[in-house]
Amino acid sequence: MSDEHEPLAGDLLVILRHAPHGSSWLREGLDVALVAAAFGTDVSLLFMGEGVTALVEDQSAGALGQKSTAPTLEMLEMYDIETLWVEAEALSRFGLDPDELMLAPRVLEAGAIAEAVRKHPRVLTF
Amino acid sequence: MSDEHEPLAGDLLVILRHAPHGSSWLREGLDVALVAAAFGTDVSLLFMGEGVTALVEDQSAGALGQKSTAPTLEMLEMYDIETLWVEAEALSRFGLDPDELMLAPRVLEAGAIAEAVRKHPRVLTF
Amino acid sequence: MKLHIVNRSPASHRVHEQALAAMGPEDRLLLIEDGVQGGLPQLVRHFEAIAGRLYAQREDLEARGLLGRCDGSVQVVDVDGFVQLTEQAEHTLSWY
Amino acid sequence: MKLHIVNRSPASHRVHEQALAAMGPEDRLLLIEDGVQGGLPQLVRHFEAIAGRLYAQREDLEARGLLGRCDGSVQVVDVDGFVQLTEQAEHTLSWY
Amino acid sequence: MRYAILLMGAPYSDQASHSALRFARALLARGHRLEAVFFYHDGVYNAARLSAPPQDEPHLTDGWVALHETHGVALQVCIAAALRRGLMDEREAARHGKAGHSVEAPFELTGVGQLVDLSQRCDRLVTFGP
Amino acid sequence: MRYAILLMGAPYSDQASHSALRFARALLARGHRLEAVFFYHDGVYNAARLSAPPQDEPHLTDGWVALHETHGVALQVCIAAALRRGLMDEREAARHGKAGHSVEAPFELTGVGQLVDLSQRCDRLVTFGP
Repeated sequence: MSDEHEPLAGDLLVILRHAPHGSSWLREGLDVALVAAAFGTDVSLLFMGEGVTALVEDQSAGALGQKSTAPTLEMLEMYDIETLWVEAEALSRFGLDPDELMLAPRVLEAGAIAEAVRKHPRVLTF
Repeated sequence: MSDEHEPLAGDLLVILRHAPHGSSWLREGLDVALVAAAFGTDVSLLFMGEGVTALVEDQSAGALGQKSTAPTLEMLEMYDIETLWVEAEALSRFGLDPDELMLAPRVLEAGAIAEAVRKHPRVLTF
Repeated sequence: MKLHIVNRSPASHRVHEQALAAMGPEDRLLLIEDGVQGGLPQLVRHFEAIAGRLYAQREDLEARGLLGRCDGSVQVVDVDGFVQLTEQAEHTLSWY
Repeated sequence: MKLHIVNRSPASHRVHEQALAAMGPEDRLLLIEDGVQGGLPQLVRHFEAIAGRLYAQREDLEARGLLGRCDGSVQVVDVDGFVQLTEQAEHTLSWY
Repeated sequence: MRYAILLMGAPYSDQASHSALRFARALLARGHRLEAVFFYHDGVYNAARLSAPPQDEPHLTDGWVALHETHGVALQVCIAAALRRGLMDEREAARHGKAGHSVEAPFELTGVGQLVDLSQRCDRLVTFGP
Repeated sequence: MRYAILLMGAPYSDQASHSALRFARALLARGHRLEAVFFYHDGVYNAARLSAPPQDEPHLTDGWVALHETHGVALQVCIAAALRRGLMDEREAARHGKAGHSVEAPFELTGVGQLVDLSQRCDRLVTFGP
């Protein structure tokens, strides 16, 4: 693999694989990413599997008014978390067009995911 | 559907869909079945999905000595739980031969599962 | 008629297959929580066998931004409709 | 080389597909807990792409009565071997 | 109709408890009776008396207590599932020689037999899993 | 080598806690150092001081305490995940105006920053999910 085709790598890759509202995984994974960034870590985020639905527009409060995670996602830039990836295979499974997602993530094809993982010294999966 | 091809139906069908050791679902589902039987309920058991692996022979204690569920399964007859079904599709997915399973369950093809569910006034899934 | 309730996404889990295997010809299936992802046009094909008997909970679609994306073949009900479905069914089964 | 750890069965979940998608050509995969079901001859085909780099935890196979049924292509390691795999890998990733 | 709810998901970890509480309120609003909520598996964690969620999130334990107070809904917690998970009332704490308790009224520790009884007595039993 | 463990499964509900404890013992037996176990998501329930599993089952909370006492392993519980799940020490209980507590030493309530710190300081961080 040549360097010019490899994604830019940070210190910590956080992989988010869960949908909003159905569980606390997305929120708890995001909390780790935000705290790591606040500590000066260069954090990359990869939305994988059901996690890609976190980027769907027009989310709102949950069953009993639980907070949406969308406002937290909008804070990522403030925390200097700028590397946002989304899994191509998951997008096509859900029939989602990358252009209609929040935050304009970069789409990673299958091979590029392994590459992103390889380039990060630390990876946490949620 | 003609009556002669329908499985005998009890009062309560308990569906067990989880493997031993990996979670407490199998044990907790069995507890409900045993207590219901002790209360005089006519209980049927259906092992579905990963639940079919509960019937594999030669199980033993878990990681730190957690009890195996196999001895509990051997008590089913004592509790007059005699209707034991196992999902045909799951057996073939796991490559298990019904003859090598504990307790000689009856194999239910896809259509027969819906029939078993239909005939029970109460069904609990674990 | 029994009501089957599924709260897991067909994109990640095979739980919906268990529900489908257990459904009789009159039974209905309600998607709730992450299960409502199954109402997306790309995923609703998993439920072809029960066309006309598939429901999804409105509040859960809304919270996820999926209400406008839900396939037209899915009957969308709010929580009051969920209670009505349980009234009409003789029993409910949950697949999680 | 990274070590990937999977604790869910390929019979019910698609978690193993995520692990496979994230694996580099040198990476190894260890099956633990319900994940060891993936070592059964009927299920091990899900891991064809990483032949020679697939491991399963002995104690978890044993507890489930699956040790004798595990496919010959799977390298069986006890918990000490699990620790050794983490020593050799520069990092571990868990898929659950 | 007479309903019962079987709740098996931990609060705040997955949506099961939220869905169950929402469903409970809706069935009561339609004029039905909710005999009991039976807490089993990780659902027993709903009974933890010390839970302190952030103020802008729903307080689930308080939500169950309110249903009990307003509509007489019994809050039955499986004792076997609870004890191993660190949930015990004063009586069980005394029996185990421990100081303090983590469950209190109107939540009551009870056996799985209560669930069997509910499934027989009620017209509808609706399960919310994790 | 210096290890840390991230544990995210509830005790007795799934095998994660058992696997983590077994792994912890094995790495110590091989001469490594285990800096800390960080309890997050439902893993925080491992810290419940009142847990009373049946006598013929492993007592996980006691297992963690033994690791602390024998090997100096820090037992760090995410405070945000803990509070909403009903787990608080005396100090947090006082702050929330509640009597009693559900977490005590050697478990310590701490922030997610500790996890980030462990992931940087340690040679290996191994996660056990539910």
